[in-house]
Amino acid sequence: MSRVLSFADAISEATCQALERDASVFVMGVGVDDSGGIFGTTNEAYARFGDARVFDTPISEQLTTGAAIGAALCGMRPILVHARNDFLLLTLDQIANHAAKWSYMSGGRLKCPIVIRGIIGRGWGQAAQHSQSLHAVVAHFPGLHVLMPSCARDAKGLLLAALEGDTPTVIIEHRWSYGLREEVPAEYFVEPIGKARVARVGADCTVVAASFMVTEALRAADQAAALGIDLEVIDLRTIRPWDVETVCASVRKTGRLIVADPGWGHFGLASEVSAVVAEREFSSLRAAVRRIALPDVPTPCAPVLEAAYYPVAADVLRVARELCGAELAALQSHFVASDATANGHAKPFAGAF
Amino acid sequence: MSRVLSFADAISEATCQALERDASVFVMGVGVDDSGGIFGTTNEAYARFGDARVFDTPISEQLTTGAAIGAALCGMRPILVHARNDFLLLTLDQIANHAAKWSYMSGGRLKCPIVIRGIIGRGWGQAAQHSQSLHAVVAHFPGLHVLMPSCARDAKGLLLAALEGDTPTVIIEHRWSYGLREEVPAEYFVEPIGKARVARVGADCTVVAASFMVTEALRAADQAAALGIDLEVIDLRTIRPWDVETVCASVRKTGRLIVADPGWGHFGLASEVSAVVAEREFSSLRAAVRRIALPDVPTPCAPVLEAAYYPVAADVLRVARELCGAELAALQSHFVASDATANGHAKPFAGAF
Amino acid sequence: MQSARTVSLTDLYERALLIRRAEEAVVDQYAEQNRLLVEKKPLTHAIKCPTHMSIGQEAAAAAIGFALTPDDVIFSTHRCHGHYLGKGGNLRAMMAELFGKETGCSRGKGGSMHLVDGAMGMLGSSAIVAGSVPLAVGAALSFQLRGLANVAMPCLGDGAVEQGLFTEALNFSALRKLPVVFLVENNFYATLSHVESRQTVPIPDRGRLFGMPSVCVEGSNLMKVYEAMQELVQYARSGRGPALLEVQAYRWLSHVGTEPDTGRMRRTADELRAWQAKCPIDAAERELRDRGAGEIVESVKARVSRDIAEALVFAKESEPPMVRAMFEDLHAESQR
Amino acid sequence: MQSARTVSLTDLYERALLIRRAEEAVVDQYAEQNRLLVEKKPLTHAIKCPTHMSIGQEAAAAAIGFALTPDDVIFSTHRCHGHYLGKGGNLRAMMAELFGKETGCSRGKGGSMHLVDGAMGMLGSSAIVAGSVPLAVGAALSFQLRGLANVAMPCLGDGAVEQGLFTEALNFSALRKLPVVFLVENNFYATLSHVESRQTVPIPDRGRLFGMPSVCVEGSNLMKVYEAMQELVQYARSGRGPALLEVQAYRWLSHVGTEPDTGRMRRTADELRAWQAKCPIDAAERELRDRGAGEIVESVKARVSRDIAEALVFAKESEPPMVRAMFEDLHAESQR
Ligand SMILES: Cc1ncc(C[n+]2csc(CCOP(=O)(O)OP(=O)(O)O)c2C)c(N)n1
Ligand SMILES: Cc1ncc(C[n+]2csc(CCOP(=O)(O)OP(=O)(O)O)c2C)c(N)n1
Ligand SMILES: [Mg+2]
Ligand SMILES: [Mg+2]
Repeated sequence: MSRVLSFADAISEATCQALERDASVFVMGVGVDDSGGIFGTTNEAYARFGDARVFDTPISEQLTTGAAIGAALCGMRPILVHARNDFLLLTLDQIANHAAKWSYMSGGRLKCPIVIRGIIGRGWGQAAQHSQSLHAVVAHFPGLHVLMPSCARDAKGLLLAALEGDTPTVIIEHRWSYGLREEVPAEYFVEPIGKARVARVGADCTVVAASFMVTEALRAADQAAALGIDLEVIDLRTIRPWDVETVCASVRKTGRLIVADPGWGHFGLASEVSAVVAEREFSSLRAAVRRIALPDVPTPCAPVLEAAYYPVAADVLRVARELCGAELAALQSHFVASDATANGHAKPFAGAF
Repeated sequence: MSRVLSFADAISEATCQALERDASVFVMGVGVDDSGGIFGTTNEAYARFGDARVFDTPISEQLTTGAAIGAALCGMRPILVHARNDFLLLTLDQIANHAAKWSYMSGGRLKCPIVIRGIIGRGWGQAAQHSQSLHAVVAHFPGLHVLMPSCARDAKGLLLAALEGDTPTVIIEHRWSYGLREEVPAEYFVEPIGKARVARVGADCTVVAASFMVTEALRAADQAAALGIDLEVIDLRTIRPWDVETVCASVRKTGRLIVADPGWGHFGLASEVSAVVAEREFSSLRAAVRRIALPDVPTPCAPVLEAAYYPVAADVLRVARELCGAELAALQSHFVASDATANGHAKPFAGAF
Repeated sequence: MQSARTVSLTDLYERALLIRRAEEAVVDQYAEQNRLLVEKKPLTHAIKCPTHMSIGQEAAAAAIGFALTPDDVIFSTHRCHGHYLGKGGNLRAMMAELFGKETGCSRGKGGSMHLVDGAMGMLGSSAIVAGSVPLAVGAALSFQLRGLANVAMPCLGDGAVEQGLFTEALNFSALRKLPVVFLVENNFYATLSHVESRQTVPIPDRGRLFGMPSVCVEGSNLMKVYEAMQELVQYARSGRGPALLEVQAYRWLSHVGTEPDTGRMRRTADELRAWQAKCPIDAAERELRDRGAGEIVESVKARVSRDIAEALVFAKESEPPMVRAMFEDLHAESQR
Repeated sequence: MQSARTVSLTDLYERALLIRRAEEAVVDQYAEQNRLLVEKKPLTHAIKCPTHMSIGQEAAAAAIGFALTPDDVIFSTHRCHGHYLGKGGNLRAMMAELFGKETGCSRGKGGSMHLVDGAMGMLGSSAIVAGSVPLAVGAALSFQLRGLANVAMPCLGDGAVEQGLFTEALNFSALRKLPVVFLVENNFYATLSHVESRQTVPIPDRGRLFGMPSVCVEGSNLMKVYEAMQELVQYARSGRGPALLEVQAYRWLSHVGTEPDTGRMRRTADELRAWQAKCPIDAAERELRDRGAGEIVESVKARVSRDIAEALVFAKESEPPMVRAMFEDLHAESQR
């Protein structure tokens, strides 16, 4: 059975199903028992399983990360939640020097099946410290899985897959995906880790995107189609390991590649995908790979700056047009900079946060 | 005046000259007052300036990083030293969420001229937590400068440049560079930040390298020359911002590019350089850019594994040969895996580090 | 700035009232914005950033500007309006910052959570819990290294105490006898989580462990908070080392935003009422009137209202930054 | 494994002696290697990893295996030989690990600083100071969540106390009454830096602040250390919450490597001599002999020497890993 569910509700449902099936799963983090429930993803679990299985923690992220690791080494499967992925930077020593390496350093004798969820904030002037997309930083480290679901179905299926696996996993969710709704199977299911999803089949140009940039890319593809450009949109879903085969197969077909990354460009996902594809598919590429990423500055607060900061569908379309050489003059005016209302939020932000 | 100095001595000399010239400079970190003096880089400073200017700290890296930032905001120019750059992961919140963003978030009203030195360990089974090269992680963040000197002259000139500038700077030094010796000006001087150095002029293929991989690349270039392949070796020196112009100019000349990175490949320096060059010089490139980086696993301890782990000159040469299509069969045997003795150490490691 | 010795209740009252009224203006502005949104009217000149109000907690903030000199420095948190104004930060520049204007104290780059006034020794705020605590320690270190008799004050909430970084800061400051006064504002909650569910130790005991004078006062009497702070600041300034001040006061509104959150989790109406009855500003006003200073109260109120009204006009009339400003200020080239 | 109640001095002596002799074998091996290096002879079967010796500090490590059950877990640091052997870790697998062999306890991947023996509840070591402390807290959390009566023990040095993470661990364990016994081995130095130049607070006071029983013993009497540990372990096991044990003992050799470092910085020959006079192993041997158990002492010595000799042979004769093993074990597929 399958019903329409929001991204947030899909995470909530997956969490409850995991807690139900597997006594070793538990949820912890700052505010997971809060009536806000981490934007509606943990409150049902808290209501149903109580604070024996879903509990608030002190604001000691380094400790709670290490505690999740230690519990996992003893057979538990913790879900550690951060309301912003920016807080991962406090815990990177535990994630990268410990969780990522514990299995390897023990010669495979120990395993550390932790799942860490961190949310990308965006909009309403959250500014530099609450709106980063830090997937590239985490994905640099062998020993981790890094997931970025872009739709409700994957939000559920990937969380459940992470909880089944034995590899420490960081899931980075985009706050603006939370309101996206689609059919999601009601029953327990897993999506494969390491497998990209062809979100839209196309012939002219491949757009590899992750997280909320998939939403922007699909919107761009709609507009491009109306103008005779047929974009293939690939949702990476897993950032480490990322699905080189699916991407390369697409590029062999289209000969063109755009990578749309919700994070910074330098040392980021767009560079990584571009470099690997250019190395593997040098002869298939008809033009240089193009990267779309954040401007190389922290997130500014002022509304005018924030609006200009984020790449949107129009940027994907502009680059696609340049790549495909089509004549699409005066197109930009069809688009306005995305705002919260346009992007999956049930209602406009009317206040802080 | 200029004398032959080791890389370590060049750092030591720069530190002393900075302390002498500028009352706002001070040095702190775990063990900087130790008779080992962070592999000989801080003991002269400690001996000359005492613990008013050069002082040991508790093992509280997060605090000392933040304290360096706070002192810098009040007009000081701290040098914070970590004996291993792996410890930076403990402090990334302070580096990336604070130092990197403080100027921007204050609309340019405040500045934060800190210098953080971290050393890459290698060899003698230091294993996974003491031998990473974490430049890519730090370099992801706008607001920072990230430097990786590969030779004694730059070790001095770049440290002094970092101390003159107003941007928070992370300098990542390679332990195996410490014994490298060359002519270094005795007087105070600065090397430009953001400017690569053409370490060897060549026509057939560009090798962009950083840190100790420059040493390997130069060694490879010697061997290649003997075989009629003319490698141009570019020492990036600055990782953020890196010198796109110099690299692209070289690629326009040679049409081929190898990037040799002392860190991991995924989301790393090699991918970054490859992506940007492939985007900018698509039509100049005669073949796909090739990346040389660490295998995608943590550093193993056992000698046989450690020896196999690190890419060396032979790897650069092999890739150059593949790229240039030359006939160089049976060449590999000229090379043995680099070991400590071969790589700039005055004497072989005879014991624990 | 008033010398520390001669501060009067009127001074403290005026500073606290300024903070209260400034935040009330933000509350009103948000109400207005929400009305426009409901009516689907455009939002010109809106505050579009997360605002963490300190209404109810003004006592500590008001004391800061009198216990410290302009050369002393403070660092703050997400909840920084009070500390900024308390330290003497420019009101207009703050309002302009909230409205995202070029004239904002951070040129619109930082917003409500990142107020800065370098001239007044307000060296910035971090939205990472405890993130700015070590910065204050570093400022104190710089004073010590330079032989300056200044004091650095990290302003932090009860939640920040749980970050190990806070203890690292206590140890390092105690070890080096740094001139730091840790100001911990305990409003009993981190978001909706009560301090008792997060900590087992009275906060001053943390400071005492490291041998520093550590005092707890209730934030319901402006003068008492000032006196406690003043004493600890003098202690730190004299070179005897760090000190810790816990000020207990209740946040009347929700963690973030401008509405109350009474009724959520453990936050009862009774709890709010009990603290509102202890409002430090009302108490000061009563005391001043009892002393026969009713006229002064009125003139203070009028001045504060006028200043805030002017600041709002200034903020609204100021220009937003040009888009190209997005690429400026990363490397402090525009240092002033 | 001996039940806690019936542990004898002989047991403790044997375990301590095993640790001592094992590390002395490492010292000898290094001496031999250095000799070969000087003679420019090839190093086959060499220890090529940084070794942090605990000679002089064996008392706490020896107690671990008797105060804890095999189902209890420990986590350790860069200086983990003693903890590994103390907990009952496999000697041959440890020696093979030091020699970088496939038969090593970590298949040669970890080396001296990353010893693991899952079966004996030694769940690994971190070379990041304080890095494994939260892991032990998490293990205790897992016991609590599952209703198991086990105890987790993080072994840490005095230096780790300075990491804020340690205080986060104290607070969280106290808050949740977790079955953790923090074992802080204070050898007065972090590398060459004396504890007095890094901390201002007696270590047990850190635990006491959080309401946990916190005891300091000198590591010169095996039985006393065992008894103190045993009592705190029982406390934690009974569900009353965490406890802290400081064991003071001197590291005879240098921070890393196998030579003494006497004469460097504050480390005087007098200091070393004073502690050597309090050697816990010598004391135990004397006491056993005084009790007329001289023969037992001899048989223990013989057994330990034989075990170590065999382990060395095993380690040297074992095969190194195949190069392709480099790519294995990243994701624990080879879970045993
Ligand atoms: C490291 C970190 N963790 C979590 C958060 C989310 N957060 C923002 S404010 C806050 C509560 C802080 O409580 P407290 O320190 O008492 O300050 P108050 O809000 O009460 O003024 C939390 C958990 C954060 N900003 N930073
Ligand atoms: C986070 C971190 N900082 C610094 C180091 C370098 N280091 C290794 S061991 C050590 C001293 C540790 O002292 P202590 O905790 O007392 O343990 P001991 O060596 O005395 O057993 C230091 C500073 C490290 N490994 N990790
Ligand atoms: Mg609070
Ligand atoms: Mg020690």
